[in-house]
This record gives sequence, C-alpha cells and structure tokens, in this order.
Amino acid sequence: MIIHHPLLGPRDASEFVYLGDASLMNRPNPKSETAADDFYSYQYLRDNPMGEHRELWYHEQGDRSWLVVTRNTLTHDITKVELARDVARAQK
Amino acid sequence: MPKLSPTLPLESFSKHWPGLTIEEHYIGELISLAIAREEESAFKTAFKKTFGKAPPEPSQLMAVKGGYAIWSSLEQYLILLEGENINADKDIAKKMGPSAYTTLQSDGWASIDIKAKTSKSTALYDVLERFIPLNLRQAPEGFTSRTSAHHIAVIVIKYSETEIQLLTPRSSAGSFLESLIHTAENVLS
Amino acid sequence: MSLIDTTKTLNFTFNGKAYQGFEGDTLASALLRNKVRIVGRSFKYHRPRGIMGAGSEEPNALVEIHGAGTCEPNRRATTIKLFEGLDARSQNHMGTLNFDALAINDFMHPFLASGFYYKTFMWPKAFWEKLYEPVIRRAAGLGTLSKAVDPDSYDKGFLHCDVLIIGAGPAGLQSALNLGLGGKHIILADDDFRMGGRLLSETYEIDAAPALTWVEQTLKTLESLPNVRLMPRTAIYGVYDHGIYGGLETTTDKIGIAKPRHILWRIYANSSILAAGATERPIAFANNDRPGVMLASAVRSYKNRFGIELENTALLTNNDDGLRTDAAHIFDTRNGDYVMDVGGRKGVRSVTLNTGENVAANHLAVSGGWNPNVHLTCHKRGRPKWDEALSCFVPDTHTLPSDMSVIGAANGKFSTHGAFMDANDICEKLGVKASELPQTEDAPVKISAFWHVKGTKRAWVDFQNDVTAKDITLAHQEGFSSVEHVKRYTTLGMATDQGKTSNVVGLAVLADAIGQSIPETGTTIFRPPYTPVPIGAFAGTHRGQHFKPTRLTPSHKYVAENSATFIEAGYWKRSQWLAREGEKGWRDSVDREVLMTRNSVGICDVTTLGKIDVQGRDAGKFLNKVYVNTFSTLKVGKCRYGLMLREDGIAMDDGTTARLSETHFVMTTTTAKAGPVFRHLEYVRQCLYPDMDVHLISTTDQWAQYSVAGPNSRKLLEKIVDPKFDISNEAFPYMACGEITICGGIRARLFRLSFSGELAYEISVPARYGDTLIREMMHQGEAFDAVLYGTEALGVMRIEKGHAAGNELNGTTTANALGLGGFVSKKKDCIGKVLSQREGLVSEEALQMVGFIPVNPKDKLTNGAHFIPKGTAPSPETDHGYMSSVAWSPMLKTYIGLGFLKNGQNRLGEVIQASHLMGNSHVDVTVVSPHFFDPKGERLRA
Amino acid sequence: MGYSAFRILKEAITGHKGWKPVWHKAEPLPEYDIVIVGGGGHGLATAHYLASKFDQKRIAVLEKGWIGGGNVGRNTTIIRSNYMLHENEAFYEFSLKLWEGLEQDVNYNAMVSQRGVLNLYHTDPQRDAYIRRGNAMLLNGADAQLLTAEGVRKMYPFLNFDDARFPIRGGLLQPRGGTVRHDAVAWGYAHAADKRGVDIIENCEVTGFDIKEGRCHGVQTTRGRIGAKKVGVAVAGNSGRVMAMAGMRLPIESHVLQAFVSEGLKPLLDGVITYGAGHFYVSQSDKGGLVFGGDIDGYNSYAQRGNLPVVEDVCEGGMSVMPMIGKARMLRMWGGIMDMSMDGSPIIDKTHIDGLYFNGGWCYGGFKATPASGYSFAHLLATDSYHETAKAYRLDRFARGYMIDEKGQGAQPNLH
Repeated sequence: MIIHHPLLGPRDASEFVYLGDASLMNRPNPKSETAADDFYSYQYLRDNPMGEHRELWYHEQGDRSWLVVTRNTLTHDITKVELARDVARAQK
Repeated sequence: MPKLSPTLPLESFSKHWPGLTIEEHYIGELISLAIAREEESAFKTAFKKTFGKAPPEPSQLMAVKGGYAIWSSLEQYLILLEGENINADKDIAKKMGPSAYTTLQSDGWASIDIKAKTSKSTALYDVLERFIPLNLRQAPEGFTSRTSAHHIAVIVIKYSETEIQLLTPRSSAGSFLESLIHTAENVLS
Repeated sequence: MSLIDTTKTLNFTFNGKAYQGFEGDTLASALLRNKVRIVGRSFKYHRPRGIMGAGSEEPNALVEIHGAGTCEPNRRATTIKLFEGLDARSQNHMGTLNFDALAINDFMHPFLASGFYYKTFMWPKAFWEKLYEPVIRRAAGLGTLSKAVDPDSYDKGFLHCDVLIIGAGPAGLQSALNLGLGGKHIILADDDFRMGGRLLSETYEIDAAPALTWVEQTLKTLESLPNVRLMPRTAIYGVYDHGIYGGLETTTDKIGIAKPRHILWRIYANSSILAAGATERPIAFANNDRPGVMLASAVRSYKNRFGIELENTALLTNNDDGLRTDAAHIFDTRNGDYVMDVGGRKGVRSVTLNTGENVAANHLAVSGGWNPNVHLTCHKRGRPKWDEALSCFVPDTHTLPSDMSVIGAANGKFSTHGAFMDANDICEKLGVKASELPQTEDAPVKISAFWHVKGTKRAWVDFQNDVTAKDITLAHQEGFSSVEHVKRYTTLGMATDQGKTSNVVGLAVLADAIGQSIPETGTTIFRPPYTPVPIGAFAGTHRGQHFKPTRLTPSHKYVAENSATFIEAGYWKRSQWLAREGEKGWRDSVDREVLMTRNSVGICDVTTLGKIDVQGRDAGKFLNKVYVNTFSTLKVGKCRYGLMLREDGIAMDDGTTARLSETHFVMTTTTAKAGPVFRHLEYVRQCLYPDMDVHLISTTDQWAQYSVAGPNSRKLLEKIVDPKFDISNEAFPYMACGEITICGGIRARLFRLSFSGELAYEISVPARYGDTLIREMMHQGEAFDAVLYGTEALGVMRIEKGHAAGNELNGTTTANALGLGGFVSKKKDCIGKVLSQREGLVSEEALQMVGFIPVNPKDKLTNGAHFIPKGTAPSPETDHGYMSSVAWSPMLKTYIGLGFLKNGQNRLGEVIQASHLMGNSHVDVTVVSPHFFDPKGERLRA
Repeated sequence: MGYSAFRILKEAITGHKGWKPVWHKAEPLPEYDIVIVGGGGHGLATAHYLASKFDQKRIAVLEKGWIGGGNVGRNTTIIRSNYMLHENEAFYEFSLKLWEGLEQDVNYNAMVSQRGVLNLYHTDPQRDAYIRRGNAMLLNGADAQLLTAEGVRKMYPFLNFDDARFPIRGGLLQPRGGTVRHDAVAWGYAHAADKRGVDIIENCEVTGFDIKEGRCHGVQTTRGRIGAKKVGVAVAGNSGRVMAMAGMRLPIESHVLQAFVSEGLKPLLDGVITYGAGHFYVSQSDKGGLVFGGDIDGYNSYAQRGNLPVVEDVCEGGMSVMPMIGKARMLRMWGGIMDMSMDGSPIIDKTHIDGLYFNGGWCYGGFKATPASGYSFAHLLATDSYHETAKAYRLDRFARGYMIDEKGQGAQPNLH
C-alpha cells in the first residue's frame, strides 16, 4: 500500500508500523469515577468497521511521526492522511 | 597514560567498477537539533545566526555554514559538519541557546558514497534501483529522504546527478555494505 | 526478418536423447521440429500428453530442467527459451514416459470420478495413515523438487513510472509509442522473450508491409527514447494496492549461473494499461486430450513464428479466426460438423465426426473462441462481465481498479485495427497526442458458441488435473452448484496453468448442467500470481546469512580475537562466553567468568541495550507518564530504575534512566524492546501529550557502553578516568552518573549501575572509541586478572541477585508478580495504572516471582518445569506455576532458579515439586526469596 | 446407504446415477428452535453436534454465500494442540480427539492426517518457552517431545543446518498434529447435519436481529424474517459487523491473513514445520502442493487479499529455513478475514441479550478448533452452561483481568 505523508509525499506502507483504531488517541480521564469501565472499553473494544476506518500508523523507517490515516477496510482506498500530533492538539 | 584512537565504521572501504565507485566517506560530525516547544521563532533566528540560513524544508538538502542541514523529523534537524570535533554538539548548543536541544549523533551513523564516472553512465541508478525503493533517477539534485533498504535504515542524499551518499546505522553498517556490494556485483560485473 | 536464426543451432537433450534446435526456439518448438509427440503425463489418469499451446496457457508440456546438481520442476516447455546444453526431462511417471505404470489409473477411471476420495478410505480407521494415504501421496505431485540447496541467485528491484503498459502486442506497442513520444515515463513489459504478441504468430500486414516490420520499427523508436523502459521476459504477475504491481524478470532458464536468474520488480505506477491479449480456448469432446490435439492459434504460431509445418492437420472451429489455420480438413461447428472421438492412444491418428465419418489426421487444431486475459483486473476483487456477442468475459469498467484501463484483445477488441484504436483512445485520455493510425486488418468477430459434445466417453475440460465434463455434471448432481464449489470439488482450474484454457469451458458445462446462462451461473475470477513465481525470487538475497541484517557491538572484533562464542540477541551478535585454553565445556568458561568478576573484575559489552535521549523542559513530567515510579524528582547526576507498563497494566520493559541535566535524561531499555519502547514513547508524546516540551532520539549506536564489575572495578577505572574526576564511593555513590573525560580528555559518561550485584560502573564513550577503550581497559586490567564476561555469566549473576530479565518480562507479568509492586507510585497516574488494578491481576491466587533451590544440591533444575504441590498428581488443576530462569551458581554451589508461583510471596520455605514431564524429571525444590546472593546489596554499595 | 468403497463400486457400474446431493438446499421456515448464523466450519459443526450429541431439533444454519466459502475454505489446514496455557490446551486437545474420530462420526473422509507438527527453536529463551509449553501439553493428556538439533536433522535433513543466520537448536514435536482437507470438513459436517434434519440455507444473509426488552426473538435476512428461541453467531471475520447489528462492540479486529500454495511436487515433506526465527510455516497437501503462510498483514481488512511485503517476508523465511524451496513455484495466493481477539484466544459465551450467543475471536487458529468449537457452542446453546474445556472463553474476561495471552503481546490484536 502507499501512504501519502503530509510532509514527505507518497511512501510505501512497508516503512510504517500499524497500531490500530485512532480511538486510541482518546485516553480516558484516570480520575473519573467510571475510570475502570472507560479504560476497559478504550483499551479492549473496537468498532472494527467494514468501510471507512481512522487508524494510527507510525513512520518508523521515515521521520518517526505518527499519522492518522482514513482508509476503507474493504477496498483499502486511503482518503485522508493527517499528522497525529495536529489531530491530538486540535482535540485538546 | 592510556591512549584511545577512533576507528571508522567501515575501515575506509573502497571498491571500483568501470562506471562506478563505492567507498566509505568520512562523515565529520552529526548533530541532531530539536526545537523547544513554542520557541520556533527563537530557534529560527538562532539557526540563521549559527548556520547562515533558515532551517531546511523536508526532503531538501541545504548547504549551511560548516556543512549541510537536513529536516529529519517534526521539529528536528540533522546537521552534517565537516571536520572532527568530539564536542561539536556542545559548541552548537552554546551558539543555538535554549531554543534548541542538541544530541551528538556522529558515531551512530556510517556514510557511504556512490559516485558515477560520467553523467551519461546509468550504472549509478541501475545499482540503486535494485537497492533503494525511492525514485532516485527522477529525484532533483539535493533530494534527501530516510527509508529502509534490505531491512536496514538508510538516509539517502542526492548531492548531484553523479554522486549519492547513504547514511546507515553504525552497528549494521557492515551488513548494509555487504548487501550493497553484492547488488553492485549483480548489476555491473 | 525471421524470428528463428537457423544459422545458430543449439544442442539439447530431452530424457537423455540428443536433439538440435535454433536460436529463438522454445523447448516446445524445438521438440515439435524434432517430431516429439509425447512430452508428459496427466495428473490423475496419467494419460500421455503432447504440446497443446504456445505460451503460458500450456497445461500439458511440463518438464524438469536439470543442471548444477539440481532440478527445476513443472516448467512449461512453451516458455523455456532454448539454450545450448539444455537438459530437459519429462516428469510425473512411474517408469519411462512411454510406459508409465500409473497409466493403470486410466483403466480404473470409472472408480476415480472427482471427489471419490471423500467417500472412501474411511475403514478401517488406522489404514488411512498406514496404507491409503502413503499410496495417494506417492502418486501425487507433478515434478520433483531437489532437496539440494537452490544454487541460483535472485535479486529484487524497485521501478517508478507514470504508466505501466502490460503486454507488448499491437495495442501495447502503439500506446507505448504514443506515450513515449508524448514524454511520459513508461515501462512496457511482456512475458515473452520477444515483443510483438500475436503479430509474431499471424500473417497480418501493417501499412502494406509484414506486421513484423512495423514491430521492428516501433521497437527501434522506443529504444531511442530515454523515458521508455522496455522489459521483455518480465511477467507482471500481480496487481496490489495503490498502483503497486509485481513483476518477475527472467534473465535465463539456465540453472546455476553467477548472475541472478530472476529479478523481482516492485513497480510503482501512477496508472497502468492492460494490453495482455487473449488466450484461445479448446472445445470438450471425447478423447480430446490425445497428443497432437492443439489450439489452432498455437498451430499458426509454430508455423509463422518457428517455421514448423505440422503434417496432416485437421481443424475444428466455431469461429472465423480459426479458419486462418492451414488445415487439410476443416470441420466448422456452424455448419453442423463436430468431432465425436479421436483415435490413437499415443498421438492423434484419426478423427471421428458426428456424421460417423472417420478422417485420418496426425494433428487436430481446435478453436473454441478467445478469452480476453482479464486476470489482472480480478486481483483487487474486480469481476469481469459476460459479452454474449463475443461469447467471452470482458473487463467490467465498474469494477476495474480506478487507475487501470484495458485495451486490445484483453478488452474484447480482437482485430489489430481494434487494438490500435483502443491504444490511441487511451492515450488521448492520458493527455497525450496519439500518432496516426497504422493501416491494418479489422476482421470482425464471427463466432457461435460451441462448448461441449455430450457423450458417454470422457471429454477433457482441465487437461492437467484430468477434470472431464462428466466430473462437472456429477459435482452439480451432488449439490456443488456454485462455481467456487465446483472448482474445489473437481479441482477444475487449480493446476499449474491456473485454468487459463479450462475455466470458461468448465463454467459453460456447469451452466448447461444447471440449465442457466453462463452469467447467471457465475464468473470465474483469478488470484495472483498470473503465472507461477519461484519462491526463491520472492526471497531475493534474503537467505542464508543475509536473511536478516547483523548488528555488531563496538567490541566485536576484540572479543572475536578472544574466541568468543556468539549468540543472537535480535539482530545483534553478543558474546555468550569466551573460552580459554583447556576449558572443556561452556560451564567451565562461565563459572570462571562469574568467579573472576565476583572476586576481582570483569568487563561486558552492554551497548546493545536501547539508549534513548529524552530532552526538554517537560522530560521529567513525560517520564512520570510512562514509568510506574516518579522521575521528575530525580536529581541531576543520579540514576533510577524504572518499570514501564502497557496500558493493560502488564509490565512492558524496565531499565535505568540517568539525569544528566535539568532537561536531559538518558533512558535505557532491554535489547529486545528498544524498538517497541521507542515507538511507544513517540505514541505517548505525539498522540497523548502533544503539548509537552519533550524530544526523543535513539542513541543506541552512538555510544559504546561497557559494564565494569567487581571489587577491583574502581581500581581499574581509576587508571582510565582522568584524575580530576573523583569516582570514589563517597564522591560517586551507587546510582550516581555524570559526564567525565578519560585517557586525557576523551569525552565519556559514567554510571554507578550494577546488574551483577557487584560494585560496578558502566562507562560509555562515543562509539568511534569503543574498540580501543575495551582493549585499553583489559590492558590496564591485567594487574587484576580482569576477564571478559558474556551474556551467560551475566545471566548467572543477575539470577543470583534475583533481577527479572526477558524470561520474566514475558508480557503476562504485572508489577506485583515481579515483586516490584512497591515501586508503583500511589500519587500519580501512568500508562497502565488503572487497568493494573483489575481483579484478576491483583488476586491472591495470581502468580508471584520467587526463588527456588533444589532440596538435594546435586539435583539439576530445568527451565520450563511446572510446580506441583508435594503429594498431588500433576494435572492442570494442581499446576501452581512455572520455572522461568535457571542457572548453576558457582557462588552457592547449587542450581538456583527464578519462577512464578501462585501466591508465591506467602509460601517461602515450602517444598514443592518442579516437574519437567517431557524429561520425566521431578525435582523437590524449596521456595526461597529470589535474592540468593548479597540480598542486602552491601557489595554494590562498597 | 452411506459413503464407502462398496458404494463407489455400485455407483461406478451404474454410471454414477445414484449419487444424491451431499446436503439439501433448504428453504427457510418462519421459526426454528435454534438458528446458527454462519455456514462455515464452526457453524456447521455446531449444528451437527446440536442434533447428534444434544438431541436438539428444528435447527437452521444461515450462510450469506455458499457454505465453506469463508475461512474454512481459505486456511493452511493444520490441526494441533500445542498451546501453553491450560485455558487453551484443554480445549484444543479436546478438539484433536474429536478430529481423530471425525470420519466415522460424519461418514465423510476429510483426510485427517496426523504426521506431526514440529516447532523449530533457535534461542535458549525459545527452548525454555517450548519446554514450558510441552509440559503443559502433557499435563492435559496431549503428546509432546523435545528434539535436539540432531533430532530435527534426522526428521528433516533438508533444513538449513549449515548456513543459517539463526541456527536451528532444536524443536518441539507433537506427533499427533497434522493436516486435514479443509473443504471436506465443511461438506462433511453439512452432510451429517443434513442427514439429521438440519436446514442448511445458503444465500441467506442476516441483516438484523429481532431484539425486544433485552431478548432476541430471531433474525431478519435477505430471505425474510426467521424466528428463533436461541440464535448462535459464528461468523469469524464478520463478528464485528454482525454483532454491531445487536448494538455490541467486541474486543476483536478483523485482519487479513494470506496463505499460499505451490505447484504440485512429488512427496518430500511429511509433517508440518514452523520456523522460529521468521514468519513461515509449511506442510505438503495430498495433491503435492506445499501449503504455507506466515504472519497477518497487520492492518484491519475485510478485503480477503493482502499485499507484497508479507509475501516477500514469508518467502524470505522459507528460503532461510529450507533453501531447497527456491525452485518450487508459488501457484496461488489468497486471503481470509481473521477475527483477531485482544489476547489471541477465542470467545464462546452468552451475551447481555437473552437468547443471543456469540462464538468468535479465533485469530488464525480457528480451523484446528472447528470440532471443539462446534461441540462446546452446541453444549452452551443446548444447556446454557459452559463446556468443561471452554469455560475460560468468557466475553467479560478482559474487564475482570483474566486474559488468556499465549504470546504475552497484550491488547493489540495484530501482535497475536
């Protein structure tokens, strides 16, 4: 597969390491009363859709940036690639 | 008094073919610079003062005072300084001030130069197309990028149409060179 | 211009018999020129097989190439380029090719209908493995794979282009011409060793001259363009995501040459044009598998391209294209003529028509129409659609990959003019001016579908796997009515030709059996590779020692000079022990290394441990997030042990972190976890806490690091460290760290760290000084009999001290299990903190690390033994844990072990059984504290 | 009259007219006692055991495509019971024992061939882990032997003993492990279930559940509504999609695992070999093809096809451990959808919705589990209690902290 890195352009996906669903960026608040349940569903449950899926890739053999890639899990078409840092800062 | 002497990662390796030369290139000093959070402008002015130019864009080698500079990651740059100076990172740190964090990286990398005799000979790119997954044939001069070749990390720098430099981690440099020479033999001999 | 150079004769042997061919021949054409009719045997019935096709669609002519002490099985004679000295042999027969003992299966065929083996061989039960299966397996398979190491070399490469053109027939050449002259960077690939496609095998004219003239001129123009790359003998075998294509280049068919036999190309193309032409299909009728029954297009190919006249040929066709074949007798199904049977067991001698007439013939050319080569459009789940008028499947633009277009015969445009028209249209779409259209034939397709002559005798559909029309109707009768079920039940299309000539005919027979149209019955889709690819080609140079890279430590040369035995640690090579004269086994060396280190001083290379530079104002705060204990309070010049958890609360890695300045920490990881920890830290930094001022960079290779351990370690180092640095215990106590200079001003770092439990330092210098530093230290160490120690001795010492290592940090153990619960800071959160408090991870019954000593000091302990309470029989219910690390302790003169025991902390003193059932050894052991040696740590604080 | 050599003789003489469909194409009834969603190996096995061992009636198996079209038709056909944790080993040994009696149970020859599974090791930690695993196998009544490098060389002399980057130091052998003709498993169970009155309904995709007040009353399908007292879902890679229709999120990600077969070769490899220093395992089918595979691609996918890096990685492993394989040619590559769970072990449990049961999370080990999964799922559906060997496969184990993590890779599906 080819991932269009926002700063470096198209790169072979074999330079990247896949982590999983981008929901892993939303780490729950450890101090809330429902922390145990929140962390359980955050760590263990997944939408696992057949279709559009926002996921985390790490450019290990490139610039060591984490990317949020929007990819269709049936056709593998990639429609969007963002720097995870920018997405994280926007969410704060 | 005990005495220490430095060794090159590839012991000054050099091999020649009719159209091509592959040899170890003395790397000089490598320093990694990182921009302190929210001090981009202070960093930029310090960088200009220290190296004579604004920090480079991704994928584009930039000549600076004392050598070259490469964008290596988000808010990180790699400076290649000619000459030997074990405390190069400390000297740079003094000049750059608090907006930058420096790390000495010279010993972490080995450097290999691949040079073609003439720009007409395609030997340089015939070998590299069997080794590096990037499109170096059509890349502009000054193109630089980090990728992997034969499962080993490599920073590619296209100095000119006839000279390309490969930086690769020191511990696996011997393994990397062996693979590169094997590929060159397959293509050229 | 002839395609065969009759001035260059090439000698070759087939089954040991000498023949001659010419430069430009394939093995198949050379065999036909020499009138060889039988070349192989079919898979199930072992019926004699002759050459049927002229390209990769060939189902029958499979041979072994022998050479360089090995052999290559299942090679199609039609795609082997003849070379001097070729040694080809037929395969898949017991006895000789002409007298195959297994041909008995042909007489047993009523009992061997497809799927028979699912319905028998079930009684008596033991007979399956003892009798039935061995017989089946011995008769199975086609060619022989030599057990010798593959002597050939293979290479890989990477190509980039605007447009990849697949197939160099008229359509491919014309679009290459347009795009090449238009300045696009293109690759034109064809799996034949000559470019030209069908033009090489027909007698068409282009611009009033033989078509080959146009081919020659076009190739000359293309060769002159720098932006065009011609790749003959390169099969595009697979289409992958986002414009990545797999190509296999064949440099020669000769085995054991110095240069690579194959190059596996990964091609990145912005778009591709599939111009792969079409494959002619046979017709199913009784005994249509006799040697001499051939595709009409192949007969023309052997005549026009290779100059071979096949004597006394009859033709059976259902379309006009077939009529281009020179034949003594012509049977056209559209006139009601068709073949009922073919006489001649070892080769065609006569043909019986539906009129009952019997015609003498030596060859029968058959044309059932053409199938566009749509295979590559299916690799990304595209499905072709049925074209009733053309009576074939054509690409369906709706399911085509967006960056692929199909032109020429592959798109159902079977005339040369049609191919040129398609080529020009596509180039216009790609924004390039098309060159003017060459004048050539534009014969319309005239065909009326005729698939199968019904009858009692067997009519072959898949010639290699011996699937007959009856097999397909029987499959339907048994309920296997979906195309995929029929393929799996009958093995239709699963032979090495991948159904190129059989899939569509088989589908037609199935549709007829069900009573539906072909499109209603289904479409045949194809999986990569288009043609089989040697596994060696996919491996390239990554085999033997080059399977994975090798990482060497800075002291590698020096320890190798001292006869180190190396062990793999990930990609690193580390010295395991360093034997000396007279030492018989590794235990002698390891015991010596431990005793000399404990009693004087030993040096060990620890460079392989991951080293990560953590810098920034928020570096301390960041480390608080990833470690269970607190680092923001660590003073400059101090180190601290840290335990890192995964978010699920399980231990991930541990190591010491040193603070060199207010904003500069250096973290150490285990060798195995260096990569994953760095990736995890970047995830925490970029994705969870992007506002922190913290920066990471790996410095593992930058610094050579050595552990200098033992009571005399300080005395030795004082000879190296420049005098202005006081490394006494008072000035440089346990867990101190700092930047120093050594040997007259050389920059270095010193840490008071001890994994061995001895008074120990770790000294690190820029890697350029790594080799010379260890030599100098060992030289200075002669006064103290300093030793080099390896990972084995390090292992013994850390087990004596009760330190957890890789075996304990195995991804299922918590801080409590490792006896490190006390480290977990109560005040702050960290990754893994919340989920580490789950019931199962904190329960009394959970496993806890403890020490084990055999009750009888002479007993040996085994790592991996299970702990079974005394007096109970070993069972899953009585299994209370397992041994994780074991060593002979030269200090305690007994075997010692670390392991995990249910509720271990509260069972010290208990005697329990360590059961190694596989070695049927059951050793009584006493549960003790894991800190066997110097439990209070007085030595390391000396 | 069942299938046997005599039946083949009789039919051969009479022109094969007497063969009946292996299973009947049933039309869906409005209501069943038990509806199984998923006509793969696990679904069909569940139906067979429900009818044959638990005396259940009015059972239907709903398959969206054609039976055996999913993972049971796309795997590398290996059966074994060489797991380290008791929660798994008890279950897989039970499955291996069921395999050993399968032909006689369903009267269909799935060619269960026990010619041994050998896991190679290359480092001391790997050896120690295999000793721990071998001992756990023996504790559960399975068979296990530890071989030295010499022992491995005697079995397979063509392995790479002379020029290996990661030398072979020995192996863990399970002699009773082996291979089974995968297609025949689906057809065999379908045949036996069909004979006991189970309705097998193909081209019938479930599009929703009928759930009122926390109870499931049946399913909506592309062929109309079908009522049921109990619904058992066994859809492997589609688990996430199907259970989402019941409003559930699962601890599962769907991943593509590629598998490969070579051209047919004369016999040269008897048992199954797995390489310990790379991603490669291989066996030879009865037709002569080398059936091999390695790791999953690593990213979520329902595409049933993979990409090149894994193909090259597997072949690099193959060439490094058995350098003769270079001249064997890869004939076909395909992919299945693996339901990768958060600890690498499966889930066979009730759900918070009464009458709705779930079976999934098989990662790439589902084929060898087919009989035991069918049996224990039938046990749960019939008796509402857990089968002894499957009691640990609870959906809530992650919340309670009782993960069953063989590889110790934690909550990241693509590492299991």
